[in-house]
Amino acid sequence: MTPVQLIFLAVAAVTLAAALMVVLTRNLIHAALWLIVTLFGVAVFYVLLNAGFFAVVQVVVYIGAIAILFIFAAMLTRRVMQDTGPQLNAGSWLAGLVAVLSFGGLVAVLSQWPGFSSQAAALPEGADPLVQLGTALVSPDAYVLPFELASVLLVAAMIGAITVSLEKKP
Amino acid sequence: MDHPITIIARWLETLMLGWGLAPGAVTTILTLLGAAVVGAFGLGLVIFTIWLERKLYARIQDRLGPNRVGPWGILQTFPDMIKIFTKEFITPDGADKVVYNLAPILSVSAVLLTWAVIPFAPAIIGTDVNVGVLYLVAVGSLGALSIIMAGWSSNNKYAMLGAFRAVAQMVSYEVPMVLALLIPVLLAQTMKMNGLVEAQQVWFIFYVPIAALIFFITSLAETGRAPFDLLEAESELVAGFQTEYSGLKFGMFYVGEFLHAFTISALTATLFLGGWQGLGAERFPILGTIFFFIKTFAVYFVVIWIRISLPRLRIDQLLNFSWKFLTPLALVLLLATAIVEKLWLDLYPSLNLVVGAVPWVHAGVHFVLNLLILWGMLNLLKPHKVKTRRTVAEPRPVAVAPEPPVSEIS
Amino acid sequence: MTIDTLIWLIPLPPLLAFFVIVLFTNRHRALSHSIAIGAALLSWLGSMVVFFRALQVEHFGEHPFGSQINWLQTGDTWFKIGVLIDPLSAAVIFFVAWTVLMIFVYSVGYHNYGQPKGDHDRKGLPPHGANVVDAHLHKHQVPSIEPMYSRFFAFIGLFAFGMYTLVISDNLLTLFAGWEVMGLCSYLLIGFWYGKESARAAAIKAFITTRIGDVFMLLGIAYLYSATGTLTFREIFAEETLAHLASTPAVGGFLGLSAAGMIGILLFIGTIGKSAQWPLHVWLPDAMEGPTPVLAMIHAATMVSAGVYMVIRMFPLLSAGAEHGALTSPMLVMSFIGAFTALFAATIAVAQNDIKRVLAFSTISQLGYMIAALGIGAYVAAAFHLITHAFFKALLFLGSGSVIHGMEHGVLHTGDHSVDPQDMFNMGGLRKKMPITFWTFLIGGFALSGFPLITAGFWSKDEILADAFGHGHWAVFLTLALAALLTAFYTMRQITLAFLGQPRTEAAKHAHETPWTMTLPLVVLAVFAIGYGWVGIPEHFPVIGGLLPNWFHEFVGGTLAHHPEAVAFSRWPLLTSLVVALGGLGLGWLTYRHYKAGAQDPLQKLLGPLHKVLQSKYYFDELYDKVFVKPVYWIADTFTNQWMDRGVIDGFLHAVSRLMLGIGPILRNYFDKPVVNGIGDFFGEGSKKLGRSMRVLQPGKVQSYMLAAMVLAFGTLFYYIYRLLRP
Amino acid sequence: MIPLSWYLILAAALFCIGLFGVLGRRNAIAILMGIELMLNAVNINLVAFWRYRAAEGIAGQAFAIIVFAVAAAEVAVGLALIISIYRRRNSVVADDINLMKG
Repeated sequence: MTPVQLIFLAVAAVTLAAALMVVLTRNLIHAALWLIVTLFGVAVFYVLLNAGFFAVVQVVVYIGAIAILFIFAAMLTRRVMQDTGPQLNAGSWLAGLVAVLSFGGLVAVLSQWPGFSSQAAALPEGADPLVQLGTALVSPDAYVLPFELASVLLVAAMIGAITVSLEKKP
Repeated sequence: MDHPITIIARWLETLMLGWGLAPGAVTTILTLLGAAVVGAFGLGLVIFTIWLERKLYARIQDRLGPNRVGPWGILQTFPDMIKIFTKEFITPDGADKVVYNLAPILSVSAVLLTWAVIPFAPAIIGTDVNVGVLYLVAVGSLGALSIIMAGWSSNNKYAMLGAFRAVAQMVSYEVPMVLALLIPVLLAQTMKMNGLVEAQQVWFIFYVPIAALIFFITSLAETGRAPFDLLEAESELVAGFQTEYSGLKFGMFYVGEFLHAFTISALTATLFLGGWQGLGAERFPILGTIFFFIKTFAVYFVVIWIRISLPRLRIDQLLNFSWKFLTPLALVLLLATAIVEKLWLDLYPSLNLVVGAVPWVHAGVHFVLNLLILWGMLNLLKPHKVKTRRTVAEPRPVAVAPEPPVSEIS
Repeated sequence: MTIDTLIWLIPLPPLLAFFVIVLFTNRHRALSHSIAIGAALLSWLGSMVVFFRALQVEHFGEHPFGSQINWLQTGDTWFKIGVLIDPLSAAVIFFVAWTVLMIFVYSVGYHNYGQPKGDHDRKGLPPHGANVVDAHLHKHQVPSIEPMYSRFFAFIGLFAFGMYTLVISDNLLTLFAGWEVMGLCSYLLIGFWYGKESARAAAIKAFITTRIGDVFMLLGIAYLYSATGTLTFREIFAEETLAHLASTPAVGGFLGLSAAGMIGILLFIGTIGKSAQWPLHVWLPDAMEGPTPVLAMIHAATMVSAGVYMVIRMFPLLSAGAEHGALTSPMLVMSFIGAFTALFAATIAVAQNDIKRVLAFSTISQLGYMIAALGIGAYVAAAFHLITHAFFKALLFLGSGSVIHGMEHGVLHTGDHSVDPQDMFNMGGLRKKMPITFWTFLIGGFALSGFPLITAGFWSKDEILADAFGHGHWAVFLTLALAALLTAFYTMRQITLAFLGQPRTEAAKHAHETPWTMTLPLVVLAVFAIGYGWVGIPEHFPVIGGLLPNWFHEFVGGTLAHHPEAVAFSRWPLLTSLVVALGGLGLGWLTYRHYKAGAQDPLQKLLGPLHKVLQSKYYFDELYDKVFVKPVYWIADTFTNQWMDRGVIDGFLHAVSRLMLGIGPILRNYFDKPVVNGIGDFFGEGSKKLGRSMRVLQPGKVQSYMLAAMVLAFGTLFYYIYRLLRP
Repeated sequence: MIPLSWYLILAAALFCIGLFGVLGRRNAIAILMGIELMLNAVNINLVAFWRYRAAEGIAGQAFAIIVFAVAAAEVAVGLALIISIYRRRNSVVADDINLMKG
C-alpha cells in the first residue's frame, strides 16, 4: 500500500464517518460542524486528484460560506424541543434501506462498467489545468454560456433569498 | 549566495540521507520540519510583536509602556504568558465541550496556515501553491468559523450575539477583499505568491494604489482590530465571543489576533509592496528577506498607528461602509483595470518602448486610471457628505430570531 | 236617373234608416220614427214610379227592366248579380210598398207615441201603463209609451230592406240573401219583448224551423248552380237549360226524380219552412208573442208571401218537363201539401179563442190555397190570390191590433188586469165603441171569406176553384171548397164574438177607439181589399165579365214564356164558391149570435173532445217536442255529454292518466332510481373513494415524496444501465 | 496508485449517506445538509472522471465549477425559505410543513 493510498483510506474513513455523524447526530450545530469536517475531507480528495484549485474553492465556497450559513440557520431556528427529540423521522428505516440498496445497486452497476478500475494516467505536462480551466470558462466555444448562466443564477438566488426572508416591516 | 535556510535544508538532507533514510521519507521529514519552522517562527514573532505594539501604543500616547522586564521591557510578554498559563480554565455549565475547546485552537491555526504561502525570499516559501491567493481567502474564512464556534459553544447569549456580529463583519468584508486581491492577480497573471512578487518589478502600489488601500482596510476589518474592533470592544458586549474564555484559551485567542494583524501587514507587503523585491534581492536571497521584513514592519507600524488613533465604528456604519462603499468601488476598479490591462496588452508592442521602461509606463497608465477613479469617487461622494453626517441610521438587525415564548426557554 | 238605377236604389232607404236609428238616433223617439217612415215613403215612391212605368210598357214580359253587374270572380268567369222587374215582380212590389208603408205608419200609434213613460216599465217587457193625475186631480191609468220605441222602427226598417231586395233581385242568390235577412228580422221582432220567456222561446222556434227549410233550399240552389252554372232567372228559364234539367236524372237517382224535379222539391221545402206549410207550420202561431204590426208584416205583407213569391217565380223550373196538363212530381207534392195544409189549418182556426191566433191559422190555410193553386198549374190565379190575400190579411191583423189596443185601454181604465185583452170571449159589442175598426175589420173579414162580387177575395179564390174544376183536379177542388167553408165560418165567428152583441166584460165597455195613425192605414187597406179584385174579373163571367178588361191576367201572365190561356167558364165552381161563402158566414153568425159571457163555446158543445184536439193544434207542438226536441236534448245531454264526452273521452283520458300514474312510480322505482341514480352514484362515490384512497400517496411530507422519487429513479436507472451494460 | 474505483465507491457511499440524511432526518436544515453531501459526492465523481478518464479535456472541471455555483445558490435560497417558514410556522420539522397535503 503506497503512502498516498494510505492517506486516501484514512481521509476516506474520516470523511465517511463525519458524513454519518452529520446524518445521525442529534444536535444540529454538531451536524453542521461534522459537515465542515466532511467538506475538508472532500477538499483533501481534490488535492489527491491534483485539482488544487478545487480544494481551495471548496474551502472558500463550502466551508467559508455555506457551512457558516448552515450554522447561522441552525442558530436562527434553534428551538430546544427540536434538538432533544429524535432526529430521525418515522420513515428513516425505509430511507436507510433505500440508501443501502441504492449503494449496492450503484456499486454493482459501476462494477459492470469496464473502465471501473482504470488507473490514473499521468497528467499531460505543459498546460497548467488552472489556466486551461480559466480559458475554457470564458472562451465562447467552450463553457462561457454555462458560466454566464451560473452568474445569473447566483444573482437571482441572492435576490430571491433576500426577498423571501425579508421581514415585512409593519 | 544562497539563503541560509536553503543552506541548512540542503545540509540536513545530506545528513539524513547519510543515515540511510529512504529519499521519500527524507522529503516528508524535511517538509514537516519546514512546516514546524514556519509555525514556530510565527508564534515566536508574536511574542516580539506584542511587546512592540504595547511599546508603540504607549509612546504614541506619550507614556513609557512596559519597561520593567528586560531592557526596554522587551521580555514583558513572558511574565504575561506565565500569568495566563497559571490562570484556571473555567468552562461554563452547559457549554458544548468539544466545540468550546476546539474554537481557540482553530483561530490560531487559521492564522498560522497563511504563513505557509508567504514568500520570504525568492526561493524560500512554504509551498508555492499555484492558487496561493485563493488559499489566503480560504484560510481567512476559517477564522470566521472559529469565532462562531466560540460564540455558540460558550452557551452565553451575549457571546452568541457577539459571534454573530463578528461573523457578519468578517463575511461582509471578505467580498471587497477578494475583489481587491483579484487586481494584483490580474496584473501578475498568476495566483502564485512568488509569481506575484516576481511580477512586481514596479511595486503594485504604484500600479493600483486604490486596490492596495481597499485590501489594507478590508484585511484590518478581517482581523477585527483598530477601527473595526467591535468583536471584543470593552465598551460593547463585555468581551464579545471571548467572554466565557479564561486562562490559556483566552491567551490563544489573544495570540491569534496579534499574529493575524502581523500576517495581514506581511500580505500587504508581499502583494502590493513587492515582498522581497529590492536591489540585489535576486542575487542575495537574504537581502530579499530583510527587504520583506522592513516592508512588513512598516505596514505593521501603520496598523498600530491606525489602531491607536482612530475611534471605533458602529456595527451599521461598518456594514454600510463595506457593502455600499468598498464593494462597488472594488468592482469598478476591477472592471476598469481589466479593460485597461486588455488594451495595454494589445497596444504596448506598438508603442515600441525601451524594454526597461515598459513596467514604468504600464504603472503610469494604471496610476492615471486610479487617479481618475479616485476623482470620480470624490465627486460622487460630495453631495452625500453633509447628508451622511446628519442622518442617524437606525439600527438594522442583521438577522433577528423571533422571541420564543418565555415558557420554552430552558 | 234611369229606371234601372232607381230599381237598385229602392231597397236602400230602409237599410240606411236602420243604421242611422241604431247608431245615432236611438234615444230620440220622434226623430227615429220620422226617419223610418220617411225611408218607407221613399221606397214606396220608387216602387210606384217603377210600377207605373212598367204599366206603360207593351208586352212588358218580353223586355223587363233590369241590369246586371259582375260581382264575384269565379275562375275566369264572373258571377253576376243584378235587379229585374218583370210583370210578376212589378205587381208584387206594388203591394209590398203599400203594406210596408201602412205598417210603418200604424206602428207609431200602436207603440203609444206621445203617451207618458211607464211607471215601472223596463226594456224588454211590454208597457204596463202609467198613473196620471189630470187637470181636476183624477188619478187614472193611461197606456205608457214602448220603452224600446226607436229600436222597433230600426228592425222593421231592416225587415223592409230584406223584402225589397228579395223582390227586385234577378237571381236566386240575392233572393236568398233577402230571404235570410227577413228570417233574422222575424227572430228579432218576434223576440222584441225579450223580457218575456215565451217571446224568447217563440223567436228561437221561428228562427230554427225556418232555417230547416232554408237548408234544403240552399241545397237546391247549390244543385241548380252546379247543374247549370248560373243562378240568374232569365238564363235558367231558357228553353234548352230547362229541357236539359228535366232530362238529366237527379244525382243519386233519388226516387227516379229528374234534376229539375229534385231542385224543385228542394226549393219547395224552403217555402214550406218559410210560409209555414204543414210539417213546418208550428212556428207561426207562436209568433203571436211579437207586437201586432210585426205580425202583420210577417203573416201578411212580406215573410210568408215571400215563400210563395219564390215558388211562383220558379214555376217554369217546377213545371219543366211536364207534358201539357200532366203534373210534374214537384207540382204533385205542392198541390197535396197546399190542399192538406189549407184544410188542416182551417179546422184548427175554428177552435181558437185568441183573436190573433185565429188570423195566424187563417194565413196558413190561405197560403195552402196559393200553393195548391200553383200545384195544379193555376199560375195567374195563385199570383192574384197572393196579392189580394196580402191586402186583406194585413187589414185584418192591423184591425185586430187596434181591437186589442182598445181593450187594453179599457183594462187600464178599469184597473182589472186579470182580463186578457186578446181573448175574444172577453170582448163583444165593440162596434159602438170602435166603429172605424169595426167596418174595416168587416170588409177584411168578408174579403177573407170570399163574399161574392164585392170583395177581392171572392175573385181570386173563385179563380183558383175554377182552375181546379176546369183542369179536373177533383180532390184538390173538394178540399179547397171545404176549407173555404170553414174559413167563412171562423171569420164570422170572430166578427160576431168581437164586435156584435153586448160587451161581456167591463174592459169591453170602456174600450176606446184608437188614434188616427192606426185607423188611417186600416181604411187604405180596406179600399185595396175591395178595389184590387176588380182588375182580375174573367172576361166571360156571366154578367160583369166584359165590363172591366182582365188586366191582371194579361199583365202577370206575360212573365211566362208562353202566355197561359184563361180557363173556360163553367157554372159549377161559381155556384160552389157562392154557397160556401154565404153558408159559412150565415152559420158563424147563427151559432155565436146569442153567446153570453162565461157561457161554454157552442162549438165545444158540438164537437166535444174533438174541440179540445183542435184547440191544441192537433198536439203537433207536443209531437215535435217529443219527436225532435227531446231526442236532440237527449242526444246533447246524455249521449254526447254523458256518454261520449264524459264516458268515452274523459274515460280514455282518465285511463291514460291512471296508466301514467301507475307507470310513473314503476319507472321511478325500477328504472330511474336503480339504473340512472345508480350509475350516477357509482361514478360519484367511486371517484370519491378513489380520491380518498389516492390521498395517502400525498401525505404532504416532503421526504416521502423524495423517497418515492428516489426509488423510482434508481429502479429505472439500474434497469436500463443493467440492460445497457449486459450485451 | 489509487484506482478510479475507489473514488467511485467513496462517492457512492457519500451519496448514499447524503440520501439517507435527506430521507431520514426530521429537520429541514439537516435535509439541506444531506443535499450538500450528495452534491459533494457528485463533485468528487466529476473531478475523478476528469482526472482518470479525460485529463486532456477540461469538461469535468467546468461542470464541477458549475455545480459549486448551483450548490451555493441552492443553499442560499433553501435556507432563506426555511427561515421564513420558521418565522411563520415556528417549526422547521419537515413533516410539519405539509400544507401541500393532498
